[in-house]
Amino acid sequence: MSHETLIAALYVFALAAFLGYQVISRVPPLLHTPLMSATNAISGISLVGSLVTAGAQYNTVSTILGFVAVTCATINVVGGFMITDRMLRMFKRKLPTVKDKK
Amino acid sequence: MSHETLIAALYVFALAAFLGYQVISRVPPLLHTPLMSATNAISGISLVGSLVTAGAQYNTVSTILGFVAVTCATINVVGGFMITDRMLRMFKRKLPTVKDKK
Amino acid sequence: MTNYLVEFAYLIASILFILGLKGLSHPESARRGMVLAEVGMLMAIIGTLLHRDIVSYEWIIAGLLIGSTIGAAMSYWVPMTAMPQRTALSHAFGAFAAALVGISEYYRHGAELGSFTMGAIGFEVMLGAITTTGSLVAFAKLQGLTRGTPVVYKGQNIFNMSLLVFTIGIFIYLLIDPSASPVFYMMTGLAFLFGVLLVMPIGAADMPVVMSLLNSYAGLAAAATGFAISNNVLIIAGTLDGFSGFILSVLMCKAMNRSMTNVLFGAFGSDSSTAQIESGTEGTMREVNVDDVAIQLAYAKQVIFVPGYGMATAQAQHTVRELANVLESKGVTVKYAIHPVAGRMPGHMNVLLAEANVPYSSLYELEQINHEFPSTDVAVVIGANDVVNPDARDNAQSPIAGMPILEVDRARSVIVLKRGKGKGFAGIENPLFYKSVTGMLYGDAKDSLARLTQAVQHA
Amino acid sequence: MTNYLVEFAYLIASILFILGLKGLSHPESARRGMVLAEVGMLMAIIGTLLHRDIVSYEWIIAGLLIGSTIGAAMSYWVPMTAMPQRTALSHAFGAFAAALVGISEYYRHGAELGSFTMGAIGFEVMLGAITTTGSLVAFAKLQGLTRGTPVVYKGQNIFNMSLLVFTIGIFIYLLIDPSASPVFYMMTGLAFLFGVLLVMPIGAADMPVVMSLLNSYAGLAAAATGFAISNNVLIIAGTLDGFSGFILSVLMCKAMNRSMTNVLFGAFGSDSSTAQIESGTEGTMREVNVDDVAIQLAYAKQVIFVPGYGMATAQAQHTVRELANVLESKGVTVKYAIHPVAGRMPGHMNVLLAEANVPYSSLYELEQINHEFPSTDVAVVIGANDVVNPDARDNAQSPIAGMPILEVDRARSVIVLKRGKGKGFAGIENPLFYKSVTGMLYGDAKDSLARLTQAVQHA
Ligand SMILES: NC(=O)c1ccc[n+]([C@@H]2O[C@H](COP(=O)([O-])OP(=O)(O)OC[C@H]3O[C@@H](n4cnc5c(N)ncnc54)[C@H](OP(=O)(O)O)[C@@H]3O)[C@@H](O)[C@H]2O)c1
Ligand SMILES: NC(=O)c1ccc[n+]([C@@H]2O[C@H](COP(=O)([O-])OP(=O)(O)OC[C@H]3O[C@@H](n4cnc5c(N)ncnc54)[C@H](OP(=O)(O)O)[C@@H]3O)[C@@H](O)[C@H]2O)c1
Repeated sequence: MSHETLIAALYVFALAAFLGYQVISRVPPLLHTPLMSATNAISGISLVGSLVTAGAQYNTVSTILGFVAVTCATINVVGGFMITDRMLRMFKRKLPTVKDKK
Repeated sequence: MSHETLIAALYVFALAAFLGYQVISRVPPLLHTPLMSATNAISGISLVGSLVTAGAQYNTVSTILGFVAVTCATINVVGGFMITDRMLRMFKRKLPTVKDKK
Repeated sequence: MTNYLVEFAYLIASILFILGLKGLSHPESARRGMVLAEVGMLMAIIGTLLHRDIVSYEWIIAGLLIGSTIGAAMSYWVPMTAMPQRTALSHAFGAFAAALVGISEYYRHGAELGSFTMGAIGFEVMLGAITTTGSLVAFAKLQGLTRGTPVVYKGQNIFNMSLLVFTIGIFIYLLIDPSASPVFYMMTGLAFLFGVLLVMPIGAADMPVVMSLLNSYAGLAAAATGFAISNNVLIIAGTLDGFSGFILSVLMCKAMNRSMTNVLFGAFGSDSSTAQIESGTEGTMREVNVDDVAIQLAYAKQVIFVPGYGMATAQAQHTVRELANVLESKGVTVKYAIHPVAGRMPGHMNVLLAEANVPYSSLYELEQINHEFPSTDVAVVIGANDVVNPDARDNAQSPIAGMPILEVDRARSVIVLKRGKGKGFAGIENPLFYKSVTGMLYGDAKDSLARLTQAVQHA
Repeated sequence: MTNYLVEFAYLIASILFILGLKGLSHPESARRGMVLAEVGMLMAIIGTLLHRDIVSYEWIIAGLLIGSTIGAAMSYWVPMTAMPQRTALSHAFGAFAAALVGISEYYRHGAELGSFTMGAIGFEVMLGAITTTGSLVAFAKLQGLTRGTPVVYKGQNIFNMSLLVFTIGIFIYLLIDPSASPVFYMMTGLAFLFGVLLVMPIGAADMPVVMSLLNSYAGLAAAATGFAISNNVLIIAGTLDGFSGFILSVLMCKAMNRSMTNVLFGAFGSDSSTAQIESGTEGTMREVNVDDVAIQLAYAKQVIFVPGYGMATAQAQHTVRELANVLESKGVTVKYAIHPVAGRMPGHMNVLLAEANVPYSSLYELEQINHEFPSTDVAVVIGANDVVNPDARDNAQSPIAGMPILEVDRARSVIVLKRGKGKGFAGIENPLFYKSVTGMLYGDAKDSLARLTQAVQHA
């Protein structure tokens, strides 16, 4: 890792940290459970690292570790997004089905 | 500018844009005038570019341009921060001097 | 060219993740936000598949298929009440992936690593390993596979501390001599062990805080991976995650009025912490029966439901909704008061009630509803305990003193639905149950509510 | 090593800028925030001075000294009411600096520039040049050095457009052949010219929007410099600025219910835009005298002051405060209603009243105060006009239809302080003045207020 890339990575980290703070602190308590599963899904981004390890045929050990990592990270991503969506679908402002009886 | 530096600069730009949006949209109308002069002061950051131009003795033209640029940018920075502070000092929640009569 | 394309895909993916999380600031925009985040993930994956190092795709495809199947199955069949466990398990998978990538990076480059990259890989592997086993223990406790109570022994904190210091020492050694591979594997092993030791002494009830922290670690592990392989999308997504988890755990601690240290090292809920001063818990509890309560409810102007952990264990959310429907059809105004730490997960009650089709405009947060109790005819406490404990407000000696509560005791009448004399998560007595305004309706929350619904219909 | 130190200083500076702007989210934390931003700027400057290219310091020191003196003098002596002009002038300086740095970079590297760097420098120089002359014109208009009215002629927009297209064409040519230096200087000259042409057709009253946009350009010019010399702190600070200016101008347009295009190309306030439909402006205006108003005020329960541009031109903020003091000492509740675009700059009224020691807890925004007018005895309009024009609400044909207003006409009594029959910035009649509830108190706002204060004291 070169000098410049390191510095740039630190900038990206610092800015992302601020942004994370700003964005997350605006999520209302109502949506904290979906938030947990959504960030859980996003943390499956380590899939990106796993894919290269699994497909690059550096050596057998790497390939096996990579394969397991891809499987695990995919569980995380797919499961996380699906359950988040399942939860969010349940949040409704008003129900059209419930008649306003008197 | 190398490939990596460019990419990194784009990331920094994108993140800063988001952050700018988030941060600025939380400034109340009460403070919009100080906000204008504060960002005005911060935009004097081009001073950083000017300093190198003025002091590097690349050639006479650069030095002169650099000198003028340093002067202009400094006016911007110093003036901007001073006036912002002058304004902000005026904003008071409650005045101790005003007696609560009645 | 491909390289530019890939980098561009990563940049867009990062932006989409941010937009996705921004969407969660409102329930109206939340689903759209998640679609953006999903597209972002897809772009990151597709971009990566174009990476020039990748030469064979069979293992990748196999992994993707198996993972998707398991992930989809898990999210499809898990009941809403088991969300805490599912999240813990999912953390374990994500963190394990990060740890494995780190190990394989070390395996490949070993001695050639510079100290900076070694540092990044070290962080990645350690955070990944701790999170993996920590989350598994959390899962086991929440699922009831092991005892939920804290496992404590004398000198535990000192032992853990020494182990931590030792591990950090090893890590520093590695930074100086990255080629010492046995040391690396020892460090990895210790980190896996440390995850177990860290979570064992924490009670099941404190798991939500722990899980949020583990979420945070999983995110930071991903960010460290990003530093190790110079990939910005990993850094951004990981950092966003890291902060999200951290903020949630801080919010939870605040809502419980406890410090993070106390949660992590206090072994709250273990037998040693029961010495305490209670007030107003002499006297008798007044038991009421279903028919009396039904009459009260049917003729009330406004009823506020206060759900707690008991509603989750009884899976009573649908029955609550039915009772509310019947009451509303009789012209009663029904509101729901949601305490920020009711249940066992931030937002727990909100999801359950949303599942039962309660519109979120009827859910009120603590600050919005507390002033309404004095003008409320009946407050119905459904399996909540600590979050309505007036001692938190009145008794400075109480272990939960200072925790904000839902002030149901200010209502004209309070009905508490619980099975018996069971204590809440904090393990303390609740003087609310002894107040004259309070009536106790014993039984499983779901049963009681079903019987109430019946009775109100005929009242 | 120095290099790392410098980069580190830049990183910290960037963080401090962000924290500084975050501080502005509340008046309590605003000053602390600005101190952080100042420290950030200092770190960035000191860090830069360590740059290995810098060999002689005399020109730098001279520039810093001269600049500081002028800057300090400007900010010390300029009255609060001249803030818009000062800001315009300051933009011109900052943008000129960016343009000069760009020109010098081109002068040095010329032909060796790659197209990406050429692009960054081009943006920098163009944005810098446009902002410089644009801001100078804005300054001249606001300071009254030239006529404030829009300078328009037939075919103006088409001419400007063609010029813009031509300039962009040149720019693209430069990207392909960066060595064509005459073309570069021509582009620079055209950009300086374009700044003038862009702002000339815009009326003085629309200057705030233009200035915010120019602020935005100045920021983007700095960001482009950052791309050109690969410096992240420039990119971050510039981008923050760019967004801030953009957001403010959008907010202003929203509060005036006009589109950005209309502001920039509509030549609002020129003679051609006076054709309009007015309603309720027949009938007579009722003139009132100081003593009557004084009695009304002295015996009121609640009085709301509605300041506008006239208060700024009359420099009447201190007198307003004195009147309020006297009223408060008589037990009258005094509030101030601040419209988002009252005056000629976002937050204009807030700064002026703050200068007069009005605590900000007495200043109310539109949404907070509008429902209070019906229960208010007297609303005193001090040199405001458009922001209280009921046509915006009632008459869909009005040029300002749909702009949110302060609904003073709902108060029990309205007193309007103005000098005569002068129109507001929008140049339209105001039916408020003809309503039976309204009394007109003619004269310079400061005079009238001083006389009112006297009279109330003796009432
Ligand atoms: N939400 C979070 O994020 C979070 C995080 C960390 C900690 N916590 C802690 O968790 C606690 C949550 O408070 P809470 O008031 O929701 O719950 P609680 O204080 O844990 O009380 C739950 C009550 O429900 C009753 N119950 C259990 N099963 C039931 C059933 N099937 N039917 C009816 N009643 C049943 C229990 O009494 P019986 O046994 O007599 O029935 C118990 O008193 C707080 O102390 C909070 O600090 C929450
Ligand atoms: N604030 C911003 O950011 C911003 C930005 C862009 C545009 N604008 C526009 O500016 C306008 C602001 O509205 P406004 O109601 O504040 O002001 P206005 O509509 O411009 O009206 C000002 C009034 O003050 C009176 N006046 C002038 N000098 C006076 C003095 N010395 N003593 C007493 N009265 C005096 C004038 O009448 P006489 O001549 O009869 O005295 C005039 O009617 C809006 O139309 C808004 O859209 C504001």
